[in-house]
Order: sequence, then C-alpha cells, then structure tokens
Amino acid sequence: MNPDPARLRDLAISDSGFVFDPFTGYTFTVNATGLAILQALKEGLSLDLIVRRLQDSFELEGDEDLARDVDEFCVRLRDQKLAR
Amino acid sequence: MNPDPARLRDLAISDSGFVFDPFTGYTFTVNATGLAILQALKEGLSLDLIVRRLQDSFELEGDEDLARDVDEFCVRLRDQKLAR
Amino acid sequence: MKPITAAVGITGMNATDNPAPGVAVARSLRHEPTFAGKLIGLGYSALDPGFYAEGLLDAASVLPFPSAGKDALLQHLRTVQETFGLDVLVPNLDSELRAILGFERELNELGIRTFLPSMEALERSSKAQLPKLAANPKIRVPDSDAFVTADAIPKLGQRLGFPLVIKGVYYGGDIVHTEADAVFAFHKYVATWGLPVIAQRYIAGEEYNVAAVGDGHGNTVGAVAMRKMALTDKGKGWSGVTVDNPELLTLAEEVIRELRWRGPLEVEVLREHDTGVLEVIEINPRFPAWIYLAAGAGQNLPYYVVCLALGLPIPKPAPRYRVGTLFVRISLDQISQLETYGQLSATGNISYEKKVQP
Amino acid sequence: MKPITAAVGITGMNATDNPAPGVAVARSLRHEPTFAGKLIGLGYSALDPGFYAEGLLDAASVLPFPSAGKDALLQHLRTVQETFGLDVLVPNLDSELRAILGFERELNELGIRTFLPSMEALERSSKAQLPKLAANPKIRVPDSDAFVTADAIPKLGQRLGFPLVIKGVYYGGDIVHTEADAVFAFHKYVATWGLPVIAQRYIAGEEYNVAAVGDGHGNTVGAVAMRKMALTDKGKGWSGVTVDNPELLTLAEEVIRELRWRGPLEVEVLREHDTGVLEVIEINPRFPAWIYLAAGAGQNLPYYVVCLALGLPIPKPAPRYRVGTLFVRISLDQISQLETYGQLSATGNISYEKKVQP
Repeated sequence: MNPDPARLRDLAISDSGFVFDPFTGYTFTVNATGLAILQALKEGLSLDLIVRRLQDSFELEGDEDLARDVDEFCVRLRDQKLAR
Repeated sequence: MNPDPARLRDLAISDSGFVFDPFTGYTFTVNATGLAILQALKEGLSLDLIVRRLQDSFELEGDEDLARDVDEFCVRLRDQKLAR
Repeated sequence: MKPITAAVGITGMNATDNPAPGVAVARSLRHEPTFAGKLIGLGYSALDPGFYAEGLLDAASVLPFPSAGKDALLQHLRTVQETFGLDVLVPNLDSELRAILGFERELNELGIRTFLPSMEALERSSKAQLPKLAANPKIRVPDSDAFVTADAIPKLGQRLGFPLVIKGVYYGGDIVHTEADAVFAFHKYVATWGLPVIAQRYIAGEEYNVAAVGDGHGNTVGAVAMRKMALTDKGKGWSGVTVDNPELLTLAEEVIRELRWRGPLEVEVLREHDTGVLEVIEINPRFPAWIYLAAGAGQNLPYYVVCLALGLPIPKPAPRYRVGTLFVRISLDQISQLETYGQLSATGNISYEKKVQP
Repeated sequence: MKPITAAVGITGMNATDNPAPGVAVARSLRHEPTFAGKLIGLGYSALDPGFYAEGLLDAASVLPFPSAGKDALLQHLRTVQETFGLDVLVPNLDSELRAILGFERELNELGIRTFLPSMEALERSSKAQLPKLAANPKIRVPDSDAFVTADAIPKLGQRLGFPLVIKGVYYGGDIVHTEADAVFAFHKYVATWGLPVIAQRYIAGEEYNVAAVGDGHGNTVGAVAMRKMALTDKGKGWSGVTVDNPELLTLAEEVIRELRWRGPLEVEVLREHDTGVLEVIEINPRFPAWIYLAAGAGQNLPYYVVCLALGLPIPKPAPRYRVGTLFVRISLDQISQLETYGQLSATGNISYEKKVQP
C-alpha cells in the first residue's frame, strides 16, 4: 500500500475517532485500533512498524487479528483515495 | 340564491377584501364591490336591495354591469358553500 | 404551577423535506413557560436536522435501526437514561410504536414514563383494520381492504371503483385511475413499507386533519382541527390554518372514545364535497408533523402528553385554540462546525450543555 | 466601513421542500454586521415561506407571474420602489433572469442597481450551450446535446451511451438507463420547463458545487466549494460541508474568466471516480439555495454582490472560508395569524415595520 502523505497530513482526526478529509469532504469513523494506525501513518511509519507499535499499545488476542485489522484498514484508506 | 346567514355571520372580512371562512378554512379575496355585497348579505339584505345600495355607493356605468357583478358574486358564494 | 424539570426523550428528529414530528414536539415543549425540563433528541442519523437546531435540545442520541431488534433499542434507551437522564419518552414514528409498546413495562420499571395507546387500540387504528370502526354508527369510514398480492386488484377495482386510493401500510397514498397504476403503486408500497397494502374507496372532498390526545378512558384531552393550504410536490402539507368545525372535533372525540385511545393521534378526515358528510380516511397513532401549530394556536397538546405521562394535572377542559392561526413551513440552513456531526457519528451521543470546567 | 443602508429586493422567497435561494440570500445579508439596509422579499405566492420568517424582511411583495410579461414585472418593481424603496435587485430564479436583463437599463434609470451577467454570458452558461465551453482546454464538459423531439433519443443514446442524464432546460435531471425511460423523462421536462431538453453523457463520480461571484472583467470575487452530505428523495442537497480542493476553485475561476461572468453563479462539478478529473456538468446563473453556508463559513458572497451593485469596495482577496463548515437544512413551522397572508393576498404588499402612529 502507498499512503498519500500529503492527504494523510491534512486529515482532521478527533479523539473520538471521527475523520474528515478536507480535500474530498469525506467523513468516516474509526475505532481505537484504526485511530492508532491512522496516526502512525501520518507519522510516516511503515506497516511493519505500525503492527509492532499496535502490539505494544493494545492487549491483543493474537497477531493474525492485528495484521488483518491493518489490512482491512488499508482497504478503507484506498476506498477513500487516501492510499493507492 | 339562499345565503347561509350563520355561515356569513362567522366570516372574517378585512378592509382590504380578504375573507376567511372559519368553518371550512377557505380564504378568498373580493374587490370593493364584492366587499359591499358581502357586508350587505351579512346584514340580511335582499339581492334587490343590495343592487340598489350599490347603485347609491358606487359610480357605475350601467345597471347591467352591476346586476352581473352581483350574480357572479353569488356563484362564488355558492362555490364556497356560503349559499345554496 | 410548579415547573416541570423532567428529562423528555423525543424521537423523530429528521425534520427534512418530509419531516417527522419530533422537532415540532420539542418546539412545543420549549414554547410552554412551565416546562423547564431537559429535551433529549432521538433519531436514526447523525445528520438529523433537529440535532443542529440551536437552543432546542439539551442532548441527542442516535438510536439503533429498528432492524437491530427491540432489545437493542431498549438497551440503548437505558444508556441514554444513564448518560443524560430520561423520565419520559415521546415516540413520534409509526414504525417505532410496536417495539416500544412491547417493552413499556420494562421502561416503567426503569422510571421512563410513556403515554401511549394499548396494543389493541393501535391495531384497531391501523389502515388494515380501519373499516371496522364504521361499526360505530357515529364514525363513517370509506370502504377499504388490505391485500397482499397484485392479483387482488381487479376485484378490488370492481368493488371500490376507480379512481382508487392505494396506501402503504405505514405511510403514503396514491390516487390511481387504472388497474395498471394500482399494480405499480402496490409494488412501490410493498418495496417501501412491506405488506399489506390498502385499497380505499376514493371520495371527492376536502381534507381536514385533527390532532388530538386521548386520556385512555375514552375522553379527549384536547383536539385541534386544521385545513392544509399548500402542499409540496409529494402532496404533504406545507402550510395550514386552524378551523372551527365542531363536527370535526366531535368525530375525533368519537374515535378516541371508541378506541379508548391513550396519547397522541391524528385523525385525517374527508368532508365529502357534495354532501358535507365527514369520513375518517386515516388514523395516525402519533402527533402529526404540523403539531407545533397546536401550541402556536394556544392548545399545547405535546405538553399535555408529557404532563399525563408524569401523572401531573392538565387544564380541563383544554383552552380553546385560536381559529385562523396559520402555519407556514420553511426550510432553513443551519450552520455547524464539524464537531457536532463528528461526535454523533463516532459516539452516537452528544450533550449540548456548556460544560463547566472543574 | 460605513454601514450599507440601501433597500435590497430579493426574489425567490419560496423556501419550501425544494427551496429557492432568496431566503438564504436575505439571511446572508442579515448576517453581515455592516449591512443595515432594508430587505424587500419578492415572490410569486402569498404563502411563500420567506414572507413569514420573523425578523428577516422589512417588506414583501407578490410579483406578477412571468406569463404576465416583462412589462408587468418592471411596472411592479417600480411600484415596489415607490412603496418601500428599492436600490438593489438580486434575482434568484433562473426563470426571471432573461426578463430582468431585458430591462436592466430601465432599472438603472430608476436607480435600481443589479449585478448580473451579460445576456451573452447567460446564453453561454445555459445547458444547451455548455459543451462549447470545452473549447477552453482548461474546462472539461461532458458531451451533451440539446434536443426537441423524442425521436432524437435513439441516436443520442448511441452517441452518449447509457446510462444517460436527461435534463430540463432550467431545472432537474434524471439518470435514465433505457430509451423508454429517456422518452418518459423528455416528456416530463417538456411539460415542466419546455424545450429544449438536454441529454448529457453520464459520468461516475462525486459531485461538488462551487458558489462564486465574478466581477464581469474575468476576475473571481470569491468562491466557496462544497460537497453534499445528505440528499432528499428528489436528489437535492439537504446537508453539505465546505471542502479545500484548490483545483475546484481554479476550475470555477476559469469558468468565470472564460465567460467574463458578472454576479453570482454556481458551478456543478463531477470529480470522476477513477481518474479524479473534474468536469463541469452545469452552471446555474444565480446563487445556489445553500448559499448561506458561504456566509456561515466566513465568505459572504451575497453581501459582496450587493456591495458591487452599489459600487462599494469589497475585500480583495475575499477572506478564506472555513473548511469543514457544515450546513444541515431543517424544516420548521412558522406560526402566523391570518393578517400577513390576508394582506399579501388582497393587496400583494406588506410592510413588517412597526408603524409609528402620528
């Protein structure tokens, strides 16, 4: 996945997980994991690093769920044209 | 024509010629002649008397126009179910 | 009279181009000088216009869709109560009523009061059951039938004649002039509201609407009669005026007596053009969207419902409403920053009260 | 800055379920601290909702229908000026523009200022002429054609493909998937708005709208871009949010430059889903109904138009608008006694100012 750093930087993200893309006007909500992924992407972290950071931050049942979460999230970003 | 005296009495008539029938909720507007006819009907005057009163009040071109005005007005009252 | 300080939950905040009654009910309560309670707006979308009406609500909550089941709704109302307080619930959508009647006891145990009809009265007021009301000789109802397949249309057309009125089970009605149009309308209403669909004899006349409240013992608490003056393209009233026709009010009272109706309702009446005879063409088991007109004309029916739910006294008889009071609906754009929408989208709840920093 | 005390006439007071922009324009002017002028609401029905908006207007007048001809309209505006004063006229309906441009000089002689496009620019912005704008390589327009008989549809379908967008000459547009649906839409729009009807190639994408004002010399005075967030059943925007897409604004500026547009306009743009390319699908020669959002977001375009009509300076460049500002439309019932409606019905004119008894 290729996130679009400029577009990601412009996103307005609230603590409650509400995201507004000022370029397209799209809005969407993310859960706590999604919020963490989004913030890490804004910082320019790689996907591997993001998964590792999430492992540290959340109490998780297993690696597979987390990798799937990140994958699913990337699909959503692509839908929103925030990544290619 | 048989005007309905109770219904006519209840009509709300403004000086500008706006008429509201509280029973049906119908509204309509009348010109100066119509206003005079309506007020005369509310007083219970006969059609003949009304025509005579109008002749006194307005500068008119001829009797025929006036009789026709009154007739036309009665048709409107029947449409509004204010007369039979 | 002591001011009411209860927290009132009001559904139907979608005051769109075809508005639900919730915003009008909320405005009616705000209109009343002795109401000092909290208003909790309830809706199904974070963009419901009522959520953005400045100064109207104290808090708002987005409800789970009816498809999530009534347990989810009850659980959500419990959360609303814990978060904002909830003493009275005034539902304003037909589609919510059955679910809420189904857990009325649970609500009562939680201290959430309602003032709603019995399930039996609700059934008897439905479009499918309406013709049976004519067993009461004081209530005339146009002949009608509920049907579940388009095959029934030719026979219904023969019996009731064309034009014919085809109605959805909850909302909507079309006047159709041919069997083909009736079939089209049937499929439209099945797709929107499900089965059954109702065919009603067409009556040429003038429509009047009565908003009223019953006490559940057969008495009418108050009633306001109105004639629509302007319609939208969809045929919905966009303007109307209160009228003084005692027969209309007597008819609404008779419907309330017959059904021992408890709570708000709207009786839609046709006055036959040639005879002046009044026929009940529909009963809506809730306030109409135009209910703010009642408060504006001096008879605040939503306020009485809240009083009755709380067991508080109401004026008997209700004050006479002012005849010739007009409502003219307007659409206005409310400006908001993204915060309200963002919080409602992400959390489903919002409090509009200014937070005092500790 | 000296406050403006001019009397401004604003048409399009029918803020119904499908609102005209007049009420939004009036609210924008009231929103501006330096506007201290009078607002004269102009409409075509005594029940136009704007006439009942408390505190919005100083006076109102019911205009003769367009069918009465442009002389009747000019004569009426003269009477409005004598009765209430009239320094500026802001028309807000497409259907009025040609008539008003036709007597712009007479208006000017009366001291009634306007700030409107040239007749040539108006023609070039029309749906029928729109594709020619694409001669400017910076403006992309979907292929389209105006047609006057249903016989043209098969060929148009072959050329432009299905689905196809069928549009009325002034308002409305349907996406049709078959020739039969196209024929149906053709007849619908002929019946409503007359000839021609426009067939436009369908583009899959996201719609954006830009409200803007041109100075008549090719420069853009201001421009606000918005994405609709909620639509009515009719497909009209009921909610929207300002966006920050420089390409959108550049495109609107290019349209204004190309047409040397003077006054307000709305550019409707589709952003193609796959490519992100922007295409102009429609130009409306007036403010959009959502224009109050511009004032709410900090760029009061209607106010600038009034300033320009009066020859007064405006901020250059216009202040940046706040991105992420939302509008959520609401329908509200305004209560009125019969007097306002009665006077508008009987005399066509009303002043809302409290009369001081001599």
